[in-house]
Amino acid sequence: MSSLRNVAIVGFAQLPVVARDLHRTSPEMLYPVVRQALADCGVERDAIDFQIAGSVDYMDGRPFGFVAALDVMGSWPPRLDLHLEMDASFCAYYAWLRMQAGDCDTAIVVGHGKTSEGDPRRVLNLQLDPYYQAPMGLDPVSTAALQASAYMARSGVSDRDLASVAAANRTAGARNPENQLHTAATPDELLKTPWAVEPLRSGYLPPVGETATCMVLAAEGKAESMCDRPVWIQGVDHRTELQTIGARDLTQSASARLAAEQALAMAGLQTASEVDVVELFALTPAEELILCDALGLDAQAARPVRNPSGGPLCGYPIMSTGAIRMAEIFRQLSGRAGARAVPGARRAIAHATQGHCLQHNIIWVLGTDRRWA
Amino acid sequence: MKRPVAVVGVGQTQHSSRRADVNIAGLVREAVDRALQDAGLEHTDIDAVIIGKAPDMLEGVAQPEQFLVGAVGAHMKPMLRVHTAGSVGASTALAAVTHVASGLYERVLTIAFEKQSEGNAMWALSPNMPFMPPLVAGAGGFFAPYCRAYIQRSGCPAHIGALTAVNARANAAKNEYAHLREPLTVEDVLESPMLWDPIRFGETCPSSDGAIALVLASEAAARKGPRRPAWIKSGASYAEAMWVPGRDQVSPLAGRTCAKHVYDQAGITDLWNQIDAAEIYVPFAWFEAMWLENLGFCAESDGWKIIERGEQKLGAHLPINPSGGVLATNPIGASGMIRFGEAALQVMGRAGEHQVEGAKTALGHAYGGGAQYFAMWIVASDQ
Amino acid sequence: MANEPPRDPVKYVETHVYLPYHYVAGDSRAGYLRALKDKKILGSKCSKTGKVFVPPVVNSPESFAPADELVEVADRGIVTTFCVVRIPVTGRDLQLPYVAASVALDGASVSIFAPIQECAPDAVRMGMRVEAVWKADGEREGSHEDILYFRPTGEPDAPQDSYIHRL
Amino acid sequence: MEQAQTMEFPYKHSTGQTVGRFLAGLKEQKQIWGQRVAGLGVVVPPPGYSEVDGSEPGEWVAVKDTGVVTAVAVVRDPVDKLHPFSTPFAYILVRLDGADTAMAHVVKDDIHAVKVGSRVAAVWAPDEARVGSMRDIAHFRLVP
Repeated sequence: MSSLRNVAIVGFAQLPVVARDLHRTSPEMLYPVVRQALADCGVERDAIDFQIAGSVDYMDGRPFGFVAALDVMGSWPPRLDLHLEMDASFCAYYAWLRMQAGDCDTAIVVGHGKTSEGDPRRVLNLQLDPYYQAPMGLDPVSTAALQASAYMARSGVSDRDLASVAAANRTAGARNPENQLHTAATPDELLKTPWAVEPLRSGYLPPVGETATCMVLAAEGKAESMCDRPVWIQGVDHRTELQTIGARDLTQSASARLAAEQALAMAGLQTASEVDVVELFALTPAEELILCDALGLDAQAARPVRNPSGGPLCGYPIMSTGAIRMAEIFRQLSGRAGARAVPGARRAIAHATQGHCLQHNIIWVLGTDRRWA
Repeated sequence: MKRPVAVVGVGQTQHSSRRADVNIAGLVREAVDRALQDAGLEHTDIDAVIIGKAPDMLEGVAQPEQFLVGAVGAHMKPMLRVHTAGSVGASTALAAVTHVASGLYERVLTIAFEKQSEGNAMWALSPNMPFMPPLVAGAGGFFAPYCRAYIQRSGCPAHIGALTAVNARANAAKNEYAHLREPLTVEDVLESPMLWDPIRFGETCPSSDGAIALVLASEAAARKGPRRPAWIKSGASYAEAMWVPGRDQVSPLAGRTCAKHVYDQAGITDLWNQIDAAEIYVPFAWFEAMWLENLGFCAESDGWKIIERGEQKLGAHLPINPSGGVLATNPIGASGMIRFGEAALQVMGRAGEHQVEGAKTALGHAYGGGAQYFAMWIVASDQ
Repeated sequence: MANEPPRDPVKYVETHVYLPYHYVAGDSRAGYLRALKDKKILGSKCSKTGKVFVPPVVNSPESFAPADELVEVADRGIVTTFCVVRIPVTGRDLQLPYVAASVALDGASVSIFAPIQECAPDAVRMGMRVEAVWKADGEREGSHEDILYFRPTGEPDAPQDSYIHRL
Repeated sequence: MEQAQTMEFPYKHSTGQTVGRFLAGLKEQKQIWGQRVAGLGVVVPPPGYSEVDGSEPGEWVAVKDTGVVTAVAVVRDPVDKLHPFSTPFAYILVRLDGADTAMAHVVKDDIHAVKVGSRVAAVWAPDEARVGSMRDIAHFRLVP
């Protein structure tokens, strides 16, 4: 790997994840977040070279939902801009790439979506091909349950194992004030929750939540003045795979595995177990275990610490959940994690996914030190 | 840009009001196959795929790039999906440029499409939303007042829209891929129904099914290709807020800012003489005069005079939309990338019957939202 | 048994998309709509520039500063530009042709969209002074439709310079 | 202040040659077809290209309407106007005999007995009810 530009996360702001904000529209939720993120970096809006937003029209329940967000992002005078129909974690990738191309030094990356206005199970059915899969009424909970079923059959993982993974997230999440779910739960409690779609219980699935997020990225030379402890991007890669769930081996995530290999190589690491913390965008305990396999992690090991934030199980705002994984790592590595700080954490992985059954995965390797001289 | 980037392959579909012969994947693959063939490449040569399209309500599939992963050869590759309203085709290509310019990718496939016949564009693009004033009548109803304001403040005569539309169709007749290729006369346009006064039916873009794909490559990869590439001299996409007091919707600041950015980066100082052809996004005929001013080809209020003098025709000083442009072909999400691809074909000398003789430098342009999103690139035959 | 599927394909897969949404107005927009019931048009004032946005917004898109002070603006103003709609719109029930205008209310820094009536479409002019025609007392329900339309006031037209750059 | 509003539209998705002929096979022949694809084997249902590398598919291959379940998800609370049944049912991935990939479909009866590895068979919709859609196979049933 030739030398790249060192780029850091220097700021992040979000609203606490809630089931439904009755008082604000999606752009109105975003405005204070952009202000806060910039204020935390000690810069005015004009200090930012590039802006990028992630949202989905079908989640917004209207075409061009992202256009209204321009008005709350400080888009005057006109700004270099892009919008992706993707989670903000993927938007951050593009902003990072733009810095590699030398086209900007600073960027804001926002994610917004008023998840509570629509019905994600219906909306995400429409992600499936309209000829074979969508007409069957498949929704993301059902496809996740199919994946869990295939994984359990192959691996021997039990219902109780899934409950344990979910409980670990819930227990960690109780210490995170930004979460929608704040109550710890034990495996026994979760085992008593009703089936959502068997083999997944309601206690293994996140409630629908909403928020707005803004991340600030800055290249070396700018980052240092914007943050006391910038968290540096040491490696990143993302990969997608074919959609048809019956044509994939659902018991593993080939795209996550490849993305992890590439990102680790960029970071100069041999294995994911060399990091201290991992934040996984897993919507079910089965997905979390499949991702552990893809990363080559022992799911039973104490290190790296997995999902100290509580993970998506404690808050799943669509379009921001991936960005929040990065945010948690930023907090962990920059001394902002408070009571849930992982001792001695210097390097970590943040993951995000989109699509049914972990179709598209991005892996970030982040650290307290610059990667390139 | 950190390093040079070139267009090494261009492929587009036959555009028409209803491509019932193919499904969404088939439409996209028609463009992709042609672009790869044009570049002398196969799917396995491509490092990443960047897809763009306008609102997903047009086809009724949410984030359709996810089901299209297999169709476009993106399995196990990075893929991004761009959406910047009407400008999306152009901003998608620019996102692909970033990939190559970063030094991390050698060959990137970028695709934009729309299959509007699967649904209803008017319904999809201007739904009646709760708590919103229920008045905007589609894109035409939104933009017509700004055309009127342009006419009033520039003194633009009433037949300029018709002259623009007639020229677009005359050019489209020479473009084998265009949707509307039948010639029009000024009388035809002036006698066509008034839809959103001052916009007549004949001054309005069609609703099309279509797709386009481009292959972008690094210098080293481009030099290995079978053909002379188009070199991307500069590119940028800007956006501005909607409700800015005094915002000039007739000549938006984002458009002027974006134009200055791409001219400066490409070293263009004498626009009128250095640009040999321009493909600009004109969904309603009046916008051609408006954008000529916004892009700086002439002084404010003089855009219509270029059209009245016929200087925008093929064979004249500054051919505008030699392909026929959006007025002849409008698969919304693809239209911006078609502008970019057509600009590239001009400087590659491969635009066929609508080739501008000796074109060395060309501008591609698109806009979207409430005239808030602008995306442009300058391509040239010489590196 | 056939050795391939029928030559003649099934042409279409029909999908009836059905997506219920529960939209939130936001307190800012809700306050605006409720005030219409009292024949009041509210705007919000930018804390930095003093410019007034109608309907109210949480921040000035221009200055990026909060705009949380509510102020009342007049129910009359200037037609800054317009179009005459002569084709039906899917899902809308409006008599054709109708005039859709941008109206800059007195006291507001941006325009609102509104229909113009009690005036032939051909007689509508940029710069024309207009006033709101409200639904009768007791019939207003706190929605955009509480203003039925705008109509000419008969006052002299505003000079072009006063509106041409605030469409 | 809140307001409910439903986004509703009848889309007509053109099928193209491969999808259209596959669906015609269901409708007219009660036959399930796959296509041979390099690297994947016999793909059912066939999209008309290799999802692995974008290449063109090979010949049509008839497969059986019986197969083995590779994944199962039991839906106890069906969602109105989304799911195919209003009473509990199971989604399955079924690898049909003669196919190398699995197809997403449903089991309507004995849903708690369906396991990964179970054998199932298609139950076809009656002639007059087959319109050229995945639902021309009404559901799958367990076979001993």
